[in-house]
Formats: sequence, C-alpha cells, structure tokens
Amino acid sequence: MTSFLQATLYGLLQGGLLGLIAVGFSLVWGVMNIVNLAHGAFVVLGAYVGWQVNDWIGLDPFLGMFVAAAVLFGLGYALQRWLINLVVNGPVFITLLLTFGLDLMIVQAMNIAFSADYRSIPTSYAGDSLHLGGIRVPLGRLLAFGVSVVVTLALVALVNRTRTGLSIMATGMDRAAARLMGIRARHVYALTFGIAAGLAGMAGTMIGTVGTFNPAAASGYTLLSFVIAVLGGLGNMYGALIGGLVIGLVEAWAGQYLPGTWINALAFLVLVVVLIVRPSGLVGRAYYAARLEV
Amino acid sequence: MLLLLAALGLQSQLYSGQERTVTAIFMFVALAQAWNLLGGYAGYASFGQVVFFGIGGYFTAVAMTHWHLSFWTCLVLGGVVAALFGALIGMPLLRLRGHYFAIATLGVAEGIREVVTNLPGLTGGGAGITLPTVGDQATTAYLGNDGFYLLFLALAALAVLVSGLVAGSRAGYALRAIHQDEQAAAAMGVNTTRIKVLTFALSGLITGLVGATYAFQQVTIFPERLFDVDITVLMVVMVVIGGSGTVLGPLVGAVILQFLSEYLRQNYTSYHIFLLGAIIIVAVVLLPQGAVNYLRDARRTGEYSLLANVRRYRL
Amino acid sequence: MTATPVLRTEHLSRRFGGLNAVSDVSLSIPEGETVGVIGPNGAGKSTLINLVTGHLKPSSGRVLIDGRDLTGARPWVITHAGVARTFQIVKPFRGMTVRENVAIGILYGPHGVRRMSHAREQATRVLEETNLADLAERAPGELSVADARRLEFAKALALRPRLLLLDEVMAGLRHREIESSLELIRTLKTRGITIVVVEHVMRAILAVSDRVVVLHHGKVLTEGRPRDVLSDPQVVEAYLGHRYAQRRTGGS
Amino acid sequence: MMLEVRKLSAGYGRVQVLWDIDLSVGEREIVALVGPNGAGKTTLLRTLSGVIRMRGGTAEFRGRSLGDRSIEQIVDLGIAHVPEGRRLFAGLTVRANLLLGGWRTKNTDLDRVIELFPPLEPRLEQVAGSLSGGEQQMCAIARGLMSQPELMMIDELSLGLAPLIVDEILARLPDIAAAGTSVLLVEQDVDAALSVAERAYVLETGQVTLSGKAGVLLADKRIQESYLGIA
Amino acid sequence: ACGSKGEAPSGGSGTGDTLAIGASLSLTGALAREGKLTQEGYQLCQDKVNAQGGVPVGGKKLKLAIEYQDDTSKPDTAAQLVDQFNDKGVKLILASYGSANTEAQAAVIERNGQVMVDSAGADNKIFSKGYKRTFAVLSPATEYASSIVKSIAELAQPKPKSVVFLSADDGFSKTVTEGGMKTAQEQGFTVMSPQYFKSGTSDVSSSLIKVKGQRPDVIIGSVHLVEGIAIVKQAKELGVVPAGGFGETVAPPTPDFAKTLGAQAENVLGSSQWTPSTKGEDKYFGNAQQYTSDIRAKFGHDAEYHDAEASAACLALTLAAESAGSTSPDKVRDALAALDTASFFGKIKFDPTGQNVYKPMSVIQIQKGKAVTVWPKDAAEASFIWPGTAS
Ligand SMILES: Nc1ncnc2c1ncn2[C@@H]1O[C@H](COP(=O)(O)OP(=O)(O)OP(=O)(O)O)[C@@H](O)[C@H]1O
Ligand SMILES: Nc1ncnc2c1ncn2[C@@H]1O[C@H](COP(=O)(O)OP(=O)(O)OP(=O)(O)O)[C@@H](O)[C@H]1O
Ligand SMILES: [Mg+2]
Ligand SMILES: [Mg+2]
Repeated sequence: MTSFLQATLYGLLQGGLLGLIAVGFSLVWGVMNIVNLAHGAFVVLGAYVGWQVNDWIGLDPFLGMFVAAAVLFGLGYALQRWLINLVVNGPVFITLLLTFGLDLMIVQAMNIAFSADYRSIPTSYAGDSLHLGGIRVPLGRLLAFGVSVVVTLALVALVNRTRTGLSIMATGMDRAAARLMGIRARHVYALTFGIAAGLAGMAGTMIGTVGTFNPAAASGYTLLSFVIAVLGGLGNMYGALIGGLVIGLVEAWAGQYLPGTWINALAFLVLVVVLIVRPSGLVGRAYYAARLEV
Repeated sequence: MLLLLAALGLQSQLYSGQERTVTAIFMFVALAQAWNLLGGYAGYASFGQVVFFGIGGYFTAVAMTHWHLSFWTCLVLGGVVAALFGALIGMPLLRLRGHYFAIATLGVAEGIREVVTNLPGLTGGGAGITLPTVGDQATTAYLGNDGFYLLFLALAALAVLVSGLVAGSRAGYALRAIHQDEQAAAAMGVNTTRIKVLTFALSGLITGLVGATYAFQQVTIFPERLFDVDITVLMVVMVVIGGSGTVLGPLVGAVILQFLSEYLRQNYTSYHIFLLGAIIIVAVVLLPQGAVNYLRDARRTGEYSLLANVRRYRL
Repeated sequence: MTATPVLRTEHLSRRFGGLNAVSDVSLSIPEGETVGVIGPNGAGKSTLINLVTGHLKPSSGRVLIDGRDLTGARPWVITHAGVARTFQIVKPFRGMTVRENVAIGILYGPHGVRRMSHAREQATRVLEETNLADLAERAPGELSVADARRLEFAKALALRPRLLLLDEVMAGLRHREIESSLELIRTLKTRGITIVVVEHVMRAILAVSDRVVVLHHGKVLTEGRPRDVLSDPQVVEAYLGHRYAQRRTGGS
Repeated sequence: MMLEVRKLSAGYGRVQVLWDIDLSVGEREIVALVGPNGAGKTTLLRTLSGVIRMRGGTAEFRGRSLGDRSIEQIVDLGIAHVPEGRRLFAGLTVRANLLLGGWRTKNTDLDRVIELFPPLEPRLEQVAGSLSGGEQQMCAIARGLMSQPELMMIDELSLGLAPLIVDEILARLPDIAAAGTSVLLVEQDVDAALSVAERAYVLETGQVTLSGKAGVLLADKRIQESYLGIA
Repeated sequence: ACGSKGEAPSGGSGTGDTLAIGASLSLTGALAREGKLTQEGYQLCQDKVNAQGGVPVGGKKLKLAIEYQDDTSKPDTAAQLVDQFNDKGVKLILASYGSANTEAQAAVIERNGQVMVDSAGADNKIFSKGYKRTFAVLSPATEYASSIVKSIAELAQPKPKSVVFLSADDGFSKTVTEGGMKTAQEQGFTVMSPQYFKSGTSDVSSSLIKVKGQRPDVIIGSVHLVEGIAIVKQAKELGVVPAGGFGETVAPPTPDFAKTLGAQAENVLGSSQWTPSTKGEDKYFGNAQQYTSDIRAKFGHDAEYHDAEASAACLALTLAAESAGSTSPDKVRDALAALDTASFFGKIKFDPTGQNVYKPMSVIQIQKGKAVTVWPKDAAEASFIWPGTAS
C-alpha cells in the first residue's frame, strides 16, 4: 500500500515536471502551429544557464531558473523575430525543418561549449525529502512541481485574461487578419516563441536540480514534449500539465504492476488510445475545425 | 529512367565504401518517397513512419533466424506485413486530423519499439538480433556491398515509380483534394477513408521493403536503430527540403541532404553537425517552398529572384 | 403525387447546444422541380443542406433520396446517390488548377470516369458551360469572387447530379453575372435536374423557383408559389423588410 | 479630402490589375465603389490597407502617405478594412472577435455594434467559425466598427445578408458617417449603394470609368443598363 | 568488391613512413562523451609512439597516423566507416565506443579482411560469433558486476545476505546483470529478481520503490553513468537504504559521478577496466601512474578507464605491427593472436575468441570524493569501507 502511495506521489511530482517541460512546446505548436524541434535543446540550454550561474556566483537554482528564463526568452524572441518569421507563411512543415536545423546547431554548440559531460546543479536540500508516514516527499521535486503548477496557471491567465493573450490567440489563428486589427504580428509571434523558450529554460533548470543533463538529452525532451502536449491537447494551456501528470502517473503505476520495461510501451498505448477516444486530446480544443462548413 | 542508368553506370566507378554511401542515399530516396505518398500528397504527416521500417526489418530478422526462411521470401512478406499493419492502424488513426494523427503514429512507433525490446525470446530485445549470414545457418548468401547497392537502387526506383504513378492517377487527384479540404473532397464523391488507408498501406509497404533490406544489410539490428525517430524526421526533412507533394521533391531532397551530411561528416569531423544545421537553415530561408516547388513557381511566374521568394513567405 | 420524390425529409431536426438550427422540417421535392429556400440569416438553410448531404448528422428525423433512407450516410455515399451541393463559403482545392478542381468530381462522382484523358475532356466541357474555360489553368486563389462562385457551381455540375443543392451561388455577383447563372440554372431545369436554390437575391429566386420555402428559426414558416410567398406579410416582416416590399410594388 | 488617391496602380505577380486610379473620400462622407466582377475593387481596398504594395501613384490619408506604411501602421492611422471573405478568427468567440476589432483603440464597449446587429447578441459566446454565413458577415462588419475608425472600407457589405438586415445597415450608415467614420463602400446592390452614398466611382477592368454624385449616376443610362438591369 | 571496380590504392596500410590506422568514433550523439575520451586515448597513444620516432616495422620506423571519423553514435554509420577506411586502403582499425557500434563493425571487418582492436565493446556476444579479426583489450561484460560481487564476498564484514540487481535494458547491461547474478548465486547470496529500466533514463524511481519493500542488503546497478547517478539520487529521495551498500559497475569510476552526487556518492562501489594503480608497464606509456599524469598534462582531467582502454587498444595494435614486422592485415592479425605483453593497462594476451584472457577487473570505491581501488587486494590503494551506507 505504502509503495502504491509512494509511486502515486512520485508519479504526480514527476508528471508536474514533465508538464513544465512540455508547456512551452504546446503553446508554440497549438497556437502558432510551429513544431519546434529545438525545444529540447532550449530545455537543456536552460539547464546549462542555471548551472553556469550557480557555478559562477553560487546562485540557487530556484532563483537561477529566472535567469535561465530571461536568457532563453531573449534567444527565443530573437530567433522568431529575425529567423522563423521569414518562413512562417511557407508550407506547413517548413518551420519544422527550420527548427530541425536550429536543433542541430544548438546541440552541437553546447557539445563544444560545455562538453558532453553529465552535469547537475548542486543544492543542499533538493535531495532531502519530507516523511509523511511511510512515504517520502522529495523536496526538490516538490518545489519543481510547485513551479510548474504556478507557471501553468500564470500562462492560462496570460492567454485567457489579458490583451496580450488575446492578440497571441488572434495572431495564431489568422496573421493577416490580426494585422488588420492593428496587432503587430511579427512582435506577437516573437513574444509567444520567447515565452515558450523561457518556460523551457525554467524547466531545464529544474531538471538540472533534481536530475542530470547533457547535450545529448535534448532530443529526448523534444520527443517527450510532443507526446505530452498532444496527449493533453493542443491550444489549451492546461493541456501540457494534464498530459504530464497522466504520463507521470501511468508510468509510476505501471512500474509497480508491470514487469520489465513494458512501462514505456504502456505510456504510448495510453497516448494512442486517448487520441482514438478523444481525437483532440484530453482537454484539447481544435480551433480550425470549429465548423468545417458554412 | 536516365537517373537509373546513370546510377547503374556509377557503381563500377565506386570503391565499396563510397558504394555504401551511395547505397544509403538510395535507401533514403525510397523512404522519403514513401513518406511523401501520404504526408506530401494528402498532408497526413506520419511521425511514426519508421514503424514500418522496423516491422519490415524485424520480421525479416525473426523469420530468417527462427523460421529459416530465405531473405527473398522475408523481403516480400516483410513488406506485406508492414502494409497490413499500416491498414490496421490506419483505420482508427486516419480519422485524426493534422497534429493528432502525426503524434498518434509516433506513439505507435515508439510503442512497437518497446514491444520489440520486451520480447527478447523472439527479437533478442535490446541486445539486438543477428541474422544468419554465415555457415549452415545462412538461408541466403549475404549480398555484399554490390548486391545491396543494386537492391536499394531497385527499391528507390520502385518508390519513385509508384510516386509518379500515384501523382498522375485518380488517387493522386483525390489525395491532393483531401490535402486541401477533406469535407469538399468527400462532397465530390471521394471515399476519403478508403483512399487514405490504402495510401498509408502502400507507403507502409515500401517502407517495410526498405526496412527488410536494411536489416539484412546490417546483419545485427537493434530496436533503438530500427525504430529510431531520427529516421522519420529525416524522411520529413528530405521531403520538405526537396518539395513535398511532388515526385521529384523527395528524390532531390534525399540526395542533397544525404550527400551533404556525408560530405560534411568526412571533411569536418568535429563540427559537421553544426555546419549541416546552418546550411539547412539557409536553404529553408531561401527556398521555403522546397527546391522543386521553387523552380516550378519560378518557371510559371518568371520570378527567379530569391529575395522576392523570401519576401513571399515572410511574415 | 405518385412518383417517389427525389428528396424527402421527414421531421428533420438538428440542435446545436440549446439552439434548434433546424427543427421538424418535412419537405418533399419531386423530380424536376426547382425549389427556392429563403429565410433570415441563421434560419437554418445551410444546416438543412448539410443534413441532406451528410455533412452534419441529424438530431432526429430522416432523409430519403429517391425513397432510399440515407439519413446520416457519409457525404461521398450521398454524392454517389446523385446529389451535388455547393458551399456557401467557397471551398476550392487551392493547390490545384481550376480544371483539376472540376476533374475530381468527374473522376469520383456517381459516374466515376476512370480514364484521365476522358476526365480532362469532360472537365473542359463543364468549364465551357460555366464559362470558366479561359481560366482553366488558373489557381483558385487568383479568382475574383464571381469566378470563385462559378467554380463552385462547376464542381457541382461535374458530378452530373440528379439533385443539385445551391447555397448562395449568386451572392456577391453583379447583375450580368446573375443573369448568366440564371441562364445556366434554366438549362439545367430543362434537363430535368431537380434543384434547390438557397439565395438572398430575390430576383434570382423569382426567376427560377417553381416553389419557395421560407425557413425561420429552423422551422418552415410558409411555402408556396414565389409571388404569393414574397408578398406574404409574415415573410416581409421577418425577412424581406418593407423597403423591399415597396420596391416590388413600386418598380417593375 | 481625407483620403486622396492619385494615379494608383497595383497588381499580383506579373499581372497588373489597377491602372492610374484617382479617388478621394472626404470627412464624414459615404463613397460607393461599384463595378463588375473582377474589376479590381477588392484589389484597390487591399492596396489601400497595405495588404498588397502599390506599383505606382500615391495614396495619402490626412496628408500621410500610405505607400510606405505597413498594414499595422495604416490601421493605426484610423483606417479599418472589412476584407472580402470576412477573415474572422474562426476559433475565437464572437465576443473575442469584436474585442479584437477594438484592440487598437482599447474599445471594449460591445453594445453599440450589438444594437446595430441584434442577431449577434445570442451568439456572443459562440465560436465565430460556426456562425451562419450572414451572421459571419455581420460579425465582420461589427468588428470593423469596433475600432471607431476614421475611415472604414467595407468589401461587399450585403454579401449573404438577408434583405431586411441590409436595409437596416444601409439605413444606419449615414449616422455612422455623421459620428465621424467615413465609409468607402464596395457593394454589388448598386441601387442600394447609390441610394445611401453621396458620391460613387465606377471601376471597370481596373480603371475608373465614371464618377460623381450618387444621384447623378443613378440616373445615368449606362449605369441603369449594366448595373440595375433596367432596359 | 567485384573486380570490375577500381582497386583501392596500395593494398598495404599506410604509405612511405607512416602507419595508417582508421578510427570511427562517436563524437556526436548519445555516446559523444565516451567517444571523446576514446579519441583522447588514441591521440595520446599516437603522440607517445611518434615521440619515440614511431613503430619499428621491418627495419624502418613508421609514424602512427590515426584518421578519425564521426559515426554519430549509430551502428550502421560505424560499419559504413569501416568500409570507407577499407577503400582508402586502411586495413588496421581501432574500434568505436560501445558494444552496438563495435558489433556492427566487427562483421564488416571480418568481411573485408581488416583487423580491429576493440577498446570498449565489452558485450560477450561480439566474441561468440567466431570472428577471427577482432581483438578486445578489455574484460567482457560478464565481469563488470561479478567483480563487485566477488569483492563484497571477499572483503565485506559483516557479509551481506541478499543482493538485488537494477539493470538498464540494453544488450550490454543485460549481459552484465546475468554475469553478476550468476556469480552472486555461486557466492551464496540470496539474489532477488532483477529490475530492468529503459537504458539512458534518468528516472528509476519505480524500480527503487519496488525493491524498497524487499530490503536487500546490497543494490547493484548494471548501468551507464546517467542511470547510475539516478539510482543513488532517487534512492536518497525515496529513502531506499540497503544495509550493506551500493555497487554501480562503470558509473563511479567516472569523475562526473562523484562530482554530480557529492556526499551521496561516498562509499559507492564500482568496477573499472583500469585504475591508476593497475600493475605493469610498457615502453611507450610507462606505468599507470605515468599514464595518469600524461593524460592530465595533455587533456587537463584525471585519466578515466575509457582513456586507458583506448590507449591500450592502440598500443596492442602498434606492438602487433612491430612484432609482425609488417603492416599487412593478415600478418598483424596473427601477431595480435600471438601477442603476450605487459602494459600500463595490465597484461595483454588474447584468447582464440579475441578476448583479453589476463584482464582482471578492478573494483573501486568512492572515498572522500575520489575513486580509489579496493580490489583486487594486490592493487588496493585503500581499505574496503563496509557497510557503505553507514553515515
Ligand atoms: N456548429 C455549430 N455550433 C453552434 N451553432 C451553429 C453551428 N452551426 C450552425 N449554428 C447556428 O445554427 C443557425 C443556422 O445556421 P445556418 O448556417 O443554417 O443559417 P443559414 O440559414 O444558412 O443562414 P445564412 O443565410 O446566414 O447562411 C445559425 O444561428 C448558426 O449560428
Ligand atoms: N491573388 C491574386 N493573384 C492573381 N490575380 C488575382 C488575385 N486576386 C485577384 N486577382 C485578379 O485580379 C482581378 C481583380 O480581382 P478583384 O477581386 O479585385 O475584383 P473585384 O472587383 O473585387 O471582383 P468581385 O466583385 O468579384 O469581388 C481579377 O481578374 C482577379 O482574377
Ligand atoms: Mg447559409
Ligand atoms: Mg471583390
């Protein structure tokens, strides 16, 4: 029983972190319809930023993550504004191709700059854990979980409650029309992409604190984001968090009751089944297919 | 056709290593073409296309090792099995739209890889499986570099041919119509489900054949590689770079990208990936619609300037 | 009426959340008749067409085509039963030329032509009928509203239907273009094709309809001979407005 | 004059569509732009709102040149464009669409436009993409009005609208103009258009062939034959 | 290759006074880290040999000329590269990193009649295929975990009773686990059912939660660095504390292990192909201590066993060429088969399957943040601390 509770709790915490990893990806894909293959690279880069500032001035990662967020925001904004915007009116998967190139460059650049060694951001407390009866609550992961929940809520508020959010949605749906409303589409796109990158950066720092990372990990995080974003449902800012939690729990539970590595198979089975039952994800909302015909 | 002859002529000029490089190009030509059938023409991007590759490969490996079938039998069966699998998952998955279809297929691919990894008895699991190519175990003599060169060349030719036929046929029209507007296509009497599933199976067939051949060429295969999502990504990248929804696009894309990455890898060992990324980015910015489409548009409008091209697609 | 009607709807209804877009609509359209369907915006005209052509599933009620129950059948099945429709918001296949747009219907329609060459010839013929011939190789995106509407019309004709549902094919057209469209419809009538015309252009409705049905809040408000219906005070009140009524009494 | 267009020419790719267009719109004025299909009306509006760049000539709004301004900058001058094909934000609610109309001027007061288009009221929370054709048209026009522009260019005002609604809108245009929004109106119901407009331009195959006071044109033989179907 | 095609330049390896050697390495991709170290090892070997004027082969001294290619951590590319070397007439090959790559290469080597010395492909499968042209300087996978088990059985006081294996699911790690479990049973431990997780994962929590209930005295991970770190980190998070301690095969010897885990790494056992206290010396590298300082001097970090393996492989090839007095692949192959020499890496002598017979594995333990050899006794630098989790 305790081991079930322990697994459940751990799965939840893990899931929260997964959600944070994917939320930016989901935003960019669901709203801007850009599949950002460099997302994983952003995550890892964020981890390095967090690690670097910790290494230099011993900044605590839970502060460092804001530095990472800022740096990645800047990078993301610039990339979208002066590079990706150049091709957004091209065919569907052109941005995928572009970000594929970006991913190659960033990952290799990190390889050269930081070497392929495994890193992790040391803290005095992240490894400790609180005791609740028989089960342990790892402190670092608990904090990370908190961060990802807060971030998700903040993002929801931004998108659904603010003018900026409205302009983001509108631009994502019809760039030309948005411009006719006086919205600076180029800027809004860059802003959106920047926010996504910033969140990736935060997630990266979290990962660096509770786990380890190196450049090779990037592609893994991209793949993960893919699955989580879609499982949760695109275009809904809660989607990533929910998708993350589901994956986290499924894997934790499967880990207890399935032999060997069938866990991984199960996670994907869940994904496929969910999609067949709910064609636009758990809480997803497909704008474009609002009404296919008038 | 000319290309085919050229490729045949080329062979005698190559050392076996270069020969292998060119063989790899053929392999990706076939793969890219297969992906383009559904992803390019109908706009249903399968991000799990590699699953057919893996199924074709593992079927061959298992059948040759455990059931002692000849490679040629396995090749055909491997393709067929992949096609059937395509039809099977196509039924439910092809109801999904755009992104969701893409990821559902990705999920299937990753899932099947895990299944393969978890059946060590049959597939050797993560430790990989080695096809019988030496001694009395061998059911078919190993083809050697020359053999595989020809076989992959044949597959590439087949893929291009199929793609060409589809493009000009009723099916081609229907797929393009579906790409533009599935509702309207149905209103024009197109049984969209049927054509999508059949096309998916067809592209599965080709991919499966390639996978089977690849497995035999590699002798020892591992799930990580046979279901490697990178292979799918490469297919997409090649199609897009060449020009999706065209017959020549995937061909051009595969040749350019494969040749380029090979060249860079050999000459800039320590930072070739970086260069490759940079070159891709430049190419994308200059020719967002893909090389082949750019030329077609340019010929139609007489507007060859790349700057104008950039202006057309930027926000 | 002895012969089985080409189109028959029985208590057809469709709800969207709380809204009854179409409720309890029973129509019967015999072979060769041309029926005009009018009604305020949001009355349910397009929804009705979507229900008949299988683009929407009815909440209740039945759709019979030539007496065959095709309620909720998939769109392509209904197309193969000889029904063609146009979309109010034009849906051309952007990646393809005007000719190819038309060819699709010829290849996959009820008379499914298999030879590409034949398909192309027939496409050309349809394009001439709809005088789009000189735009055959253009991309739909380059057409002006009128041409785009005509293309929509042509795509439907390519199916050589027995029942043709036209959803505002004349919206946005000028006097001249409307005249030519009406000409086309008249020739179709002479071929015995059954036609349903949804329009807000009364001149068109009057010109071709044998019978006019008025929808209002999803229900049939009234139906009958065009002139009677258009002068029905209910209709004027709910739909036409008095300025129109005055113009009719005043002008012509 | 508020809007001054001189010798404007424009087109797509290699095809030129507009030739030496001269046109002007005054303060609080309603100007109609009529002409056969494919004449170039939409193209003209697109050029003025910066969607396509002009090939030659000048266009000035309150003395500021439109030629070298981006779409957003032109909108900021106070020019609203209700485009052909409506271009609603299909996935957003009607309310959101209207709010976006008022985005630039931070205008969030929906009542004014709702009162002009009562059928929209019950649909405010519905996704715009699921509206009926006519409802979408209303939403598009309402969205354009939300920014309380100084010049509003409407392409195909009556497209898909029931006669009753058309009358109501046309009847309201003078008030809108009086309230400080000049209107450049593209409309196929020439009769209706000329009955509300003060002046009108006739555009045929990319050139202005007739222009003048609406009343005068209404009486013009050529107009009556080719646009009103009065023989 | 069929006769029709242009014959590859100069059958023999190298032209004039250089000895051309081909090395395909995983410089990018998942194995980039180990790939880099392997390259260092080869590089140092080349420098050392050439510093002495090169290899004396048939009367004249040949300078080593190692050509590196990146196989991007993919077996098929690694294999393809071997073919490419073959075209250039490069017949002497130094293997890539990892069992999968090496295995793929070995097949091609055999076909092309080249010769390869394997520096890091430890999976026994490679040597069960009857290949005659691949030689491995390192101990086979089966040794990785068993050595730890043996050291515990021999040195641990009180002697633990139960042991559980947590293993990655790749071929190599599985072989490691099987070997370890076999030894454990022989040594009379109660061996619990092993837990497998995805290779390369950084979340092994479910495996840990499962074994927590069983209260094993010893937890041994058949892992790479990532999973190794994850086990210790998450064990702490989850309060999984075996009475005896942790063993982690190849993770602890890697400096990153202690660096990343800090205090948590203390007393974790690991197995290493080589340690600075390994006995033996050779004319190029001297002994293990010298080797360490050379690596530090050249690359600015402590020598890892990946460096050493690579250098040793290169050394073996060089010595073979010398004793063969020729660069022809066949002669060098025979010379390798006959090779029996001491080196900074320990004794090198290959059995008929191509494995290094003498090669023992050392067991190290993290003490005060450094990896020190604790087993075998004769090479021990420090005494075995047990239980490892008391603190
Ligand atoms: N998917 C949907 N969700 C919610 N409401 C819908 C949906 N589709 C249609 N409606 C509503 O149903 C009503 C009928 O729509 P329909 O398109 O049939 O009207 P119509 O008669 O064609 O109007 P118009 O003349 O403007 O085209 C409209 O009020 C519309 O808002
Ligand atoms: N994107 C485009 N590319 C090329 N040509 C175009 C494009 N859009 C319109 N045209 C052409 O430009 C000419 C003018 O089109 P436009 O839509 O401006 O006419 P219009 O007066 O608005 O017609 P309508 O009354 O039907 O809307 C037409 O011949 C049309 O074919
Ligand atoms: Mg309608
Ligand atoms: Mg127009």
